[in-house]
Amino acid sequence: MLALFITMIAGALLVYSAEEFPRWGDPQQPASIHVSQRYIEKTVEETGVPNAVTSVLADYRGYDTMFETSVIFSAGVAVMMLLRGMRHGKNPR
Amino acid sequence: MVRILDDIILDDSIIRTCSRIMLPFIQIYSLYVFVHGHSSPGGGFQGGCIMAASFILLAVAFSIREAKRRFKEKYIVIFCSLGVFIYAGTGAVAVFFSGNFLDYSTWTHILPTTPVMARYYGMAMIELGVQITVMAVIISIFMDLVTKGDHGEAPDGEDD
Amino acid sequence: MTTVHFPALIVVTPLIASFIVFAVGWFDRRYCFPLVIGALTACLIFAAGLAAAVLDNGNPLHYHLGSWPPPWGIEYVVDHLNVLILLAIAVIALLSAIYSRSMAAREFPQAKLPQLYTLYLLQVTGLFGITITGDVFNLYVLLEIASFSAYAMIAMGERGAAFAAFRYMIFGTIGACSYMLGVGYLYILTGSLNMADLNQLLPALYQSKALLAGFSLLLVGIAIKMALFPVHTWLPDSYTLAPSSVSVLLAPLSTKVGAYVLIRILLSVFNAPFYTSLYPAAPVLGWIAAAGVLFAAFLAIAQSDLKRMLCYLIVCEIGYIVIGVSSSNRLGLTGALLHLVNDMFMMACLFAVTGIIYAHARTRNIYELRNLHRTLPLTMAVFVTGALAVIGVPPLCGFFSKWYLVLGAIQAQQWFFVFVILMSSLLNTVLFFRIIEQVYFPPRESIPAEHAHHDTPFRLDPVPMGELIPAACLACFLILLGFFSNMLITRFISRAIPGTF
Amino acid sequence: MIEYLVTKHSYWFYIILIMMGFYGMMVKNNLMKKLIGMNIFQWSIILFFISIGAKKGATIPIIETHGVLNQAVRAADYINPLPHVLMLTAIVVGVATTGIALALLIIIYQNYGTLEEDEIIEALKK
Repeated sequence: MLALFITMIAGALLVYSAEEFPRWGDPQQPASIHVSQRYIEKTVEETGVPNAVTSVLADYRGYDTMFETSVIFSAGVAVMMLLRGMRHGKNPR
Repeated sequence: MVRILDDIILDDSIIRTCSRIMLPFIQIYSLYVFVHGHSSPGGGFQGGCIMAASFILLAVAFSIREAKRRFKEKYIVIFCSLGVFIYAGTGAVAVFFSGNFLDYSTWTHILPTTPVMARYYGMAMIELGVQITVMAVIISIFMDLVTKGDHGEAPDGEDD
Repeated sequence: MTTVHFPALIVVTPLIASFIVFAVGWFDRRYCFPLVIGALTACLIFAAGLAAAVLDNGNPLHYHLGSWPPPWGIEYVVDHLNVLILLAIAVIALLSAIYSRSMAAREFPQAKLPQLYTLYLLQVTGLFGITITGDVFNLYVLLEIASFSAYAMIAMGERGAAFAAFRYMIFGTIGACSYMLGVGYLYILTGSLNMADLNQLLPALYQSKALLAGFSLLLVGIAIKMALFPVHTWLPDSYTLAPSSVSVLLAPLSTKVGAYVLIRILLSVFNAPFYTSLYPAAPVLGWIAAAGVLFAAFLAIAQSDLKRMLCYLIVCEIGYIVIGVSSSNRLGLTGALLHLVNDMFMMACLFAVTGIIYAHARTRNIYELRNLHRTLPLTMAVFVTGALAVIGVPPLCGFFSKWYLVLGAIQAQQWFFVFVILMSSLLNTVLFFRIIEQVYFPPRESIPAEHAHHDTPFRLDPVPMGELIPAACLACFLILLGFFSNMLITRFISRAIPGTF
Repeated sequence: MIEYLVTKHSYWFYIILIMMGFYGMMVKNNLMKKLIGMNIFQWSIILFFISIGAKKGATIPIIETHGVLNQAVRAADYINPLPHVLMLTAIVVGVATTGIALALLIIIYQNYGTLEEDEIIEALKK
């Protein structure tokens, strides 16, 4: 019961604070004005790639994607380390 | 508990023939998605996932041993680190040519193109690296989770 | 090569080294360890180069990834604040790598060493990246890299480590997701992800409720990563059951980097009046931290397991740092930053000694450590140095940071915080002298006969050199930090705190 | 209130999902159900980010070049690509978290024979 109560309180607080967000799909909301206009207008001119998502993904914020690939690489290494050799009794206790 | 590796051989030929027909097309579609990342929704991650899905279909339809025969443990490890190495290497080459890290326009020293097209090809290299890594990692996680890790193919065996 | 590329290289070298170690390790395990040491020494050189560069040209270094200007591309900012922490991480990562060589060989099966070293390097990459990045979302991705390698390395520990790692994962994911939600709230209100850019755009929005919700979500996320008092329950189980070669790297660094993220968010993204006068966030944080300090100090005394006691001590130290931050004046912040760096070395030293004791005496129970100083003289000497540093005895580094914390609390008229800091120092004293008394002054009859006459020749500890030397180096660092703390403050910390304080 | 509910439906919708995931994580005793709750928690944040990028009357962010770029590109015609990039990262992080969590669950099941949290805590106490 306590957990349900906590969740309700947190949900109410979030809904109360979400009132100030811009309306859904509003073309003048700050997120659509401030940074992303350059991505859309200049992507073909600066990177030659018509797909704006790929150009932002690999070029403007390519560093994020490098660490993203490293995240999935670390997950692969972690699963390999945890589960290899499970049968021969050397599994972690 | 059923030994996963030498599991019961499914003899329903319907699933096998269907998957045998579908597999090449799935893999070609995965390459299509990867290559058309620049001009249509797609790219390294989606292509890698579809390629991994084709191997998982192989493992489900036939058997783990069959899938393992086609994509050995050794290649999983090499492809895992190769893909991310390509990504970081492309960035490091930019530093080598005294541009900032991950600045592909410095690739004009190698590729005889304009800085803009150098970025285009730089991104293609990035997508290639991502495709290889995502494919190898998802296959590796799937194989480990399913067989609980007794591939038995570590070079020096597990018994030391 | 000039130091212009060092900000990127310090993060990328351990990343590339981890790929090479993973691939090479599959074929021939002998090359793993030299590669790890090579990568970490390169990072140490890069960190030293960055420190020199920041010191002589005074203002922070900006590095644009992919040569895109900041609000569009990702930017690295190296200023006086994170250069100090980069150096500390580089030194501790190198020493704990050397320390963990023979210990990991005992704790892990041979076939899993390359994977362990890969995750070790990824963890170091995450820590470096979190410290140096100037982009809010990039910080989330690096937080995840550091956490994933921590989950996997902890799960390889003793009985029950997998369950502790799973609980740590649930907590860590809630923390990381609430941090990302906070970033989403900031992004939807301002449209930018760069810290400096956010700092310009946010003041216009200080009245809005949504920004307050975003700020509190960020704080909750960072508090979980930092193991602040009410959400610290994941820390004692996971770091106690982790293998000792791993806990030497994780315990001192990952919570302190979380504390650094809190300071970075409070200093570089939000301005002081927002969280002091407009909304009383700083005093509330201070009260939570004060309660945490007392709670953790009492719980640390209640433990009989040496390592679990140190884990509660980490929660206590994090409480000190947050008290220093919450007093939000120049003295308090100096104390918090100095304590952050000092505590990294103190905890690294103590966890290294705990690992050696556990490896040698096969026990961590405090009451079974009798007469350990006869068999492990140097190790116990290092333990006493670390203990005195944590308590805050003048020549060692702990004293100076607590001194500034108390001054900051006095200046901020927070008398309860002053009481809490002094009271918990007293509790720490009780904590450590209880152990020192067990070891050095056991009851008369328990002294073994052959040690009765005191002419036994001094024999060095029967511990491999690879473990003893790093522990001794860490103890020397504690003393060095104590002597040079004034230089650290004048050259680094005083310029790291913005003028508004 | 009605105006708020109608125009900003994406926000209270993601809040409902987040609270479902959060409740599931806190209350469920079985570790696998806790993991499912964690996944709901992560994916609702992805929904929130994607709803930021939407623009009324705009198409997917692939700029029609059809050969030569004849007129200037108007940003209002294309939706905001940045949240989609950020969420690709969040999806990959979600996949990696689930992968490692499943590996941990296999180890826990291997060692304790159960996934119920209280039974594991009893087994640990012994």
